[in-house]
Amino acid sequence: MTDRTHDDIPEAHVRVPRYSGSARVNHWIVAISFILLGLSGLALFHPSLFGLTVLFGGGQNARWLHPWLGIVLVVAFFGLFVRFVSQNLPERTDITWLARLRYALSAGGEDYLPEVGKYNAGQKFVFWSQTLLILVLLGSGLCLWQQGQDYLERTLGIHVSIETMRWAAVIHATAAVLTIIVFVIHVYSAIWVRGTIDAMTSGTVTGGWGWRHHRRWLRRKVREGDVDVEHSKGASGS
Amino acid sequence: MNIQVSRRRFLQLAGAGAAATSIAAFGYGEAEAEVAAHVRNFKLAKSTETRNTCTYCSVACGIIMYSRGDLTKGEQANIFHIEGDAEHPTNRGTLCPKGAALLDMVHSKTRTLYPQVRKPGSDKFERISWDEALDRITRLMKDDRDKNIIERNAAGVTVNRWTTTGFLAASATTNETAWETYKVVRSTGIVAFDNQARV
Amino acid sequence: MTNSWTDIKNTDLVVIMGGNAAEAHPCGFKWVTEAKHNRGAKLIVIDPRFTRSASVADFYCPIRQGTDIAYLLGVINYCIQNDKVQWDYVKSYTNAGLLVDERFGYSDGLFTGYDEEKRDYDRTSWDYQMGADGFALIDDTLQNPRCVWNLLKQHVAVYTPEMVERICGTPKDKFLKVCEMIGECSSKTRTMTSMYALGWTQHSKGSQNIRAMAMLQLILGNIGVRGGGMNALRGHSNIQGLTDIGLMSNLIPGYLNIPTERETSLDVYMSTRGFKPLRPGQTSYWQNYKKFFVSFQKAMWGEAATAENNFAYDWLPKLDVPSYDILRAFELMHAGRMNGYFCQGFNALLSFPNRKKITAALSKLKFLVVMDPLQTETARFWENHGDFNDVNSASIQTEVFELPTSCFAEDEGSLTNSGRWLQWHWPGGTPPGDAKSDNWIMAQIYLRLKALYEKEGGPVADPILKLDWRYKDPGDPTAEELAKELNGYAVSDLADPSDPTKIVVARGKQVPGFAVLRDDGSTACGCWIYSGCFTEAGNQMARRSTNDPDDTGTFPTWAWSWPVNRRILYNRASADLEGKPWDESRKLMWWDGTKWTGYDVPDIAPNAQPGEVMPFIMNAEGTARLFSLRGLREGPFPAHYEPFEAPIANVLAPHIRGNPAARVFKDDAAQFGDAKDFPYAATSYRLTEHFHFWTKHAQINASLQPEFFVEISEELAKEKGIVRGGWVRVSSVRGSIRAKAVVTKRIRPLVCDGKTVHIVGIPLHWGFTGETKEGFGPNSLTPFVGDANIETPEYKAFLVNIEAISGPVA
Amino acid sequence: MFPPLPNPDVSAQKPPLFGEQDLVRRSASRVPAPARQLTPVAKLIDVSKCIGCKACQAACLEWNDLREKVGVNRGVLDNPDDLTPDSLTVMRFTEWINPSTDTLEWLIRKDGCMHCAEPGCLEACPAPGAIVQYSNGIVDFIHENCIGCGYCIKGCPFNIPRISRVDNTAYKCTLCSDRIAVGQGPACQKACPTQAIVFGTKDEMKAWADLRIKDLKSRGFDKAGLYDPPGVSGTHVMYVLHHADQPHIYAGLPDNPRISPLVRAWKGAGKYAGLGLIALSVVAGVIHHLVQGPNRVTRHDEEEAERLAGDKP
Repeated sequence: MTDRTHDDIPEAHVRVPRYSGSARVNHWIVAISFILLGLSGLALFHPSLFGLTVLFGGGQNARWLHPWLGIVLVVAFFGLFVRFVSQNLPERTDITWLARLRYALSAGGEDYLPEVGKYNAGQKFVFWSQTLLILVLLGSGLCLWQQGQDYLERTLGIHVSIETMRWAAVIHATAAVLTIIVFVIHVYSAIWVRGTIDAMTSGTVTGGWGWRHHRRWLRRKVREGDVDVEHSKGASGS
Repeated sequence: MNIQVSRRRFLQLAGAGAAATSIAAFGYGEAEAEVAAHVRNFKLAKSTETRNTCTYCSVACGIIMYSRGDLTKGEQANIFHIEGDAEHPTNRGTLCPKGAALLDMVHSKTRTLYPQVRKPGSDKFERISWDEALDRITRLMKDDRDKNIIERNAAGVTVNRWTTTGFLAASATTNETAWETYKVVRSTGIVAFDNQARV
Repeated sequence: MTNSWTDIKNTDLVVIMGGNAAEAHPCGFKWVTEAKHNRGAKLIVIDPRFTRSASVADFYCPIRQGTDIAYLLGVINYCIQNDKVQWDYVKSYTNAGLLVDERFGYSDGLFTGYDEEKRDYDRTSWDYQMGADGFALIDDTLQNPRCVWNLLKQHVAVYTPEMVERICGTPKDKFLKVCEMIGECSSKTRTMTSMYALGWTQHSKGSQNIRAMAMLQLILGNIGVRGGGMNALRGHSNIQGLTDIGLMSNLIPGYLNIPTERETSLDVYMSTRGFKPLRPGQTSYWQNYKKFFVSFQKAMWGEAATAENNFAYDWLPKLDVPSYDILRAFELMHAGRMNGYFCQGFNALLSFPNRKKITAALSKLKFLVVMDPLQTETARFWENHGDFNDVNSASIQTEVFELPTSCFAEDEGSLTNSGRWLQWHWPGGTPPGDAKSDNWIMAQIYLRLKALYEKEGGPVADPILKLDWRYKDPGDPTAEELAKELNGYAVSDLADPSDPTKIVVARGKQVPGFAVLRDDGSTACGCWIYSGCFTEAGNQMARRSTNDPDDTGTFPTWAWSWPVNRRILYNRASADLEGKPWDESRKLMWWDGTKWTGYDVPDIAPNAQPGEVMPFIMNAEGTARLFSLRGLREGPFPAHYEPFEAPIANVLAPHIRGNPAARVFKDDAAQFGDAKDFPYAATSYRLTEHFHFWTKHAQINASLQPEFFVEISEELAKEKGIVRGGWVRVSSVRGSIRAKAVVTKRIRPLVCDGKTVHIVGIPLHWGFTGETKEGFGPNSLTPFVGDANIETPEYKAFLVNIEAISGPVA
Repeated sequence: MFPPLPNPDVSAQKPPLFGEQDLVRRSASRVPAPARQLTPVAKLIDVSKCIGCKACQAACLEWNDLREKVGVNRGVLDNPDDLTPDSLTVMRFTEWINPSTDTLEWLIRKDGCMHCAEPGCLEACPAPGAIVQYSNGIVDFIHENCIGCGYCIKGCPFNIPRISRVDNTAYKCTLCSDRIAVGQGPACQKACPTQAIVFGTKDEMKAWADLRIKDLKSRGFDKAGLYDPPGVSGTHVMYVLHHADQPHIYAGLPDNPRISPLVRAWKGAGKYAGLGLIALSVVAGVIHHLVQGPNRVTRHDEEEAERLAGDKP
């Protein structure tokens, strides 16, 4: 924790590509559909939030749109899943990372954490929990959605009983709450860890960001030559 | 009947109360965007009532037909609801599943609308006018009657029997139609005369 | 109905047998539930199927269809053996004591006088022993072995509970339970009512089914009393009216008869009518026959019917056969001896037995005219509908007219209900398209026919040309004009017979009732029993007063009831010989010392002395008949005969097939099936969701019961590999149909004469027009044979085979 | 006979006898306590008098201007075989062999909305004002406010509401609120030929039921009784059952209906807990940020990165 400067953003001469254009598009499709799902879902979840249906042009539309957004999200998320799953496989270091979660949650605590690859254990948690929760939301959502029920009956021969629907409703709501919490964690992390959002906007991060948060990943990128170095500024600053 | 219920009292209870209260007084407060709770308008209001008898079985339930338009005033009338007549001693306003759906009989998609004829060997009906239909029918009747009526039997007794044309009378026509039909059919000498009583 | 719907609430025991009131007459059945609720009345249902009536019954008793007579004679036997007889009633009000002709007898299932060749009886021995005074002999003590009571006792002795079980398949304990419940109603203070319908009439011995119950009701003293009676639940809204007005080959309005060709003159015709009393002091109301007949002729032909031409007696057709009923008509048609046919709102193709024969018969017509508010199958019998109507249109040369008529909602007039109430109704809607009223159509046909005869002349033109047709608009007589004719009016001033200076009814005025009708041509009356319906006081049928003194259910000022606004027939029998009500709590008519009084119009002269004039004034004896003389063709007592198609032979007389007196046409006899090929006992019926072939045109009803099915027991389903909701083919000698299978616990196999009998139930509401799915009806299967007396086809008992099939072909 | 109500007065369009001002419950929203209490009404269905004629079904379709499609026969007399958005009531037929007498009893029950005093549908409904309860006990759907989510189906302990695929709103029996609002009884009740359905105040109905139960007991139905289930605080559609000890034999009438604990959990504490947790996670983030400040990259980090990149050949 030496020479931390809080006020000025360090000049970065190295930029590391983190997400390709298509990955970013994919992510934002997921993100937007997720938000819309959240808004429309919450509108139906609690009366005090019913006003959110205005955003969709009324309750009927919100009700109608929600499951279709869900389908969009599921498809899009599947794209993300395929892209990122190999980077999200658990590793031994994740255990150490998690064991030192305390440090992970404090600014600059990385110094006490093992070097991580593209994703740290926290991000992997987000990845896997969202994967799981989306699957749960999909399954329970189908049971709650008239067209979904038809689909289950027609293609799989599954008749959704009302008791099943009731369970589905509880499960869907619970999973939704959890997925929103994970979403909050995800978004907050992106905000808290400054420089992260660049990854999903410009597609690159600074070398320093890579060094601090995903050093092993950075090393690999450097090894692979997949970094942009601004030579005019000089390579060494100290 | 051990229970004595004043139905009038019921009527009062079901609806009345603080008469001054109005929907407006409560306003719509927190729910301005939503439609206020309401019951459907009573659809029989300002309709024309006509007493009739159910056309089906011979319990002969009293019915009230509600229409837009009044025949007694020379208007076209379209019946839009039929309900039991509570004053009728037998049915007391009740109706069976047939009677309760009488409206769908009146407005059945398969009602006959125009005189039609199917020519010999044809596979379809053709629309004709009433005059064409009636003239043709009476022509056929007279030709058959003139040819086949038995005026006297072998013993010379006047029998006036027309056996080659038959008439099957209805079961839901009025007594008056029945009587008119009886007169016409009997006057021709038709003997194969029957009605639904047997079936 | 001898009583009315609303009177059923006064009963203690309802027996539904030969009918299914809850399904076919739900709103009338209400009064059964009222009797149960208010009086603790019990309901017994006796039926091959556990019907919706049975679902609310106190006791359900199974029976094999077509064995009702054995069952009922069994109950009568029980009552006689166990002294469950209302003795005062039986002795005073029935012919129990009258002595029967010595020659009369019954053996081997036949009464005396049978002629196998003619399938008919010489009925001369079916008579009373007559005394020198011209009256029938009587033994009031019922000791004489030839008295009706003892002959009856002897006749029913064979119908023991064991025999009933053997014939009917009814377990003995259940039968005895029913006997016990019915037997209780022999008490003067308990009544039973019988509610029946086509479950009794649609048999080759339908009339005798009803007679058997009527006899039981007499033995229990239940005729003429509140909460009692024989209550025929008529099927159609005005079938009672059409019967009353006599729209049948052999009837004249008011149950008078069309002459036969043997009745060569009015005098000959009258010689066999106008019965003299068979017992001293009796009314024998048919003595007035001529008044009614002449008044009818005057209503028909007005001024053209004169004393000189015997009131146009010759203008009536004379019959060469007992009747030209529908079966005979279609037999003639099938034989090519009928050229034209009119169906005024009647779906013959689905209503008459042996549909193949009906189709073939209609195809031989030169012209067919169908007047109907709905598109009937009959009007389209020539139209190919695949399996549902497999005909070759091109080969059918019939010219078919379909004339659109208005329906009930669009016309005015009266309908006569089961309880004989004539109720007026008013039009409330404009008819669709070019639909016209039946009145208009009949008038148009008449006027055009008349014009043709006027123009061209032709044989026997007078009856047509001189028909009394003095309506304001001859092209469209109004209901009121016609109703006034039915009621009758004075052709000339009617003088008081006891004081010729006094005019009772002035010329042209409506008569107050049939009591003033004359046989001299001074009165005209379309239907004497309807006389009083539209008097100078106005249209009595349009009355709407709900006044019901003492809550008896009489409603004397609601509409109008024939005869003379009488609500319960034979009501004088509600009181004992002295005129005191049998049951004070249920009194109806009583003698107040000078006259008959009570809640109803007395069924007897108001001043007829009690103890002298007996209640059954239409009978020459003044009493009801346990022994019906020559009234019915197959015998003065009912006897058990199997249906023409039965799963077992007649146990009592194995050599007799069906009813020995029923008419069978030759070709049809060859089309009877046997149990070895068609082992299952089928029956047909209505369902509560539908009315005949009409409501399949009503969308709501179509959705409530959309598709044709047959009902079988779980046992038969198992035996034949039939699954619930699966397809079956049901066949008889005469045809085959396919249907969905309703497999139910409500039908159980019965054991009859040691043989297991499976029952197949076939409802009747489907065809190939309307909103329901296309389907078949029982008439594709049923035999072409009718009741011996009135030719009602045997729809309720026939034989079929059934098998599972994979589903509709193509 | 329970005295029939007089024929309707059609002379004028009169304002309904009750409305918004009489609400005691309103879905996903609150209502002020009404100024007056209407007399609670009830429909009593006497199963022992029911002949299964389906007049109620026909009258319901006709009055409500609904039409059911023409279906097929499935080997039973029930048709349609279930409630639909158009068929707000159906007869359910059960052929039941009474084990104690070994005789067949054909149990026929008219199914439809029970108008629970504690309506599960209303509890579950997320759309404000889509389901309302008047102080006379009628639970009604206000279609303009319905969003068609189907939560009412999950909330209902009797499996009654159905969603229309035409207008995507939920349908169920309204108890003919439009008729009751002019002093008439429901259409099914008026039609019922045997008065197996009667209608009046809830007190009258209970008294009438007592008479019916007495009659049934006199006929040997010892367990005859009234079905007015306390699990939903009673209903405004009640049954007289000949075997009140086993409601389930009547085509699965719930023995002890109540709003499912799942629905309670979901629509009750659950929704607060859920929102709470979400809020908590947000708050946690804010606090974390306040305490920890942003996690920034340092110049040192950048230099290290540059160094690393520079090391690259």
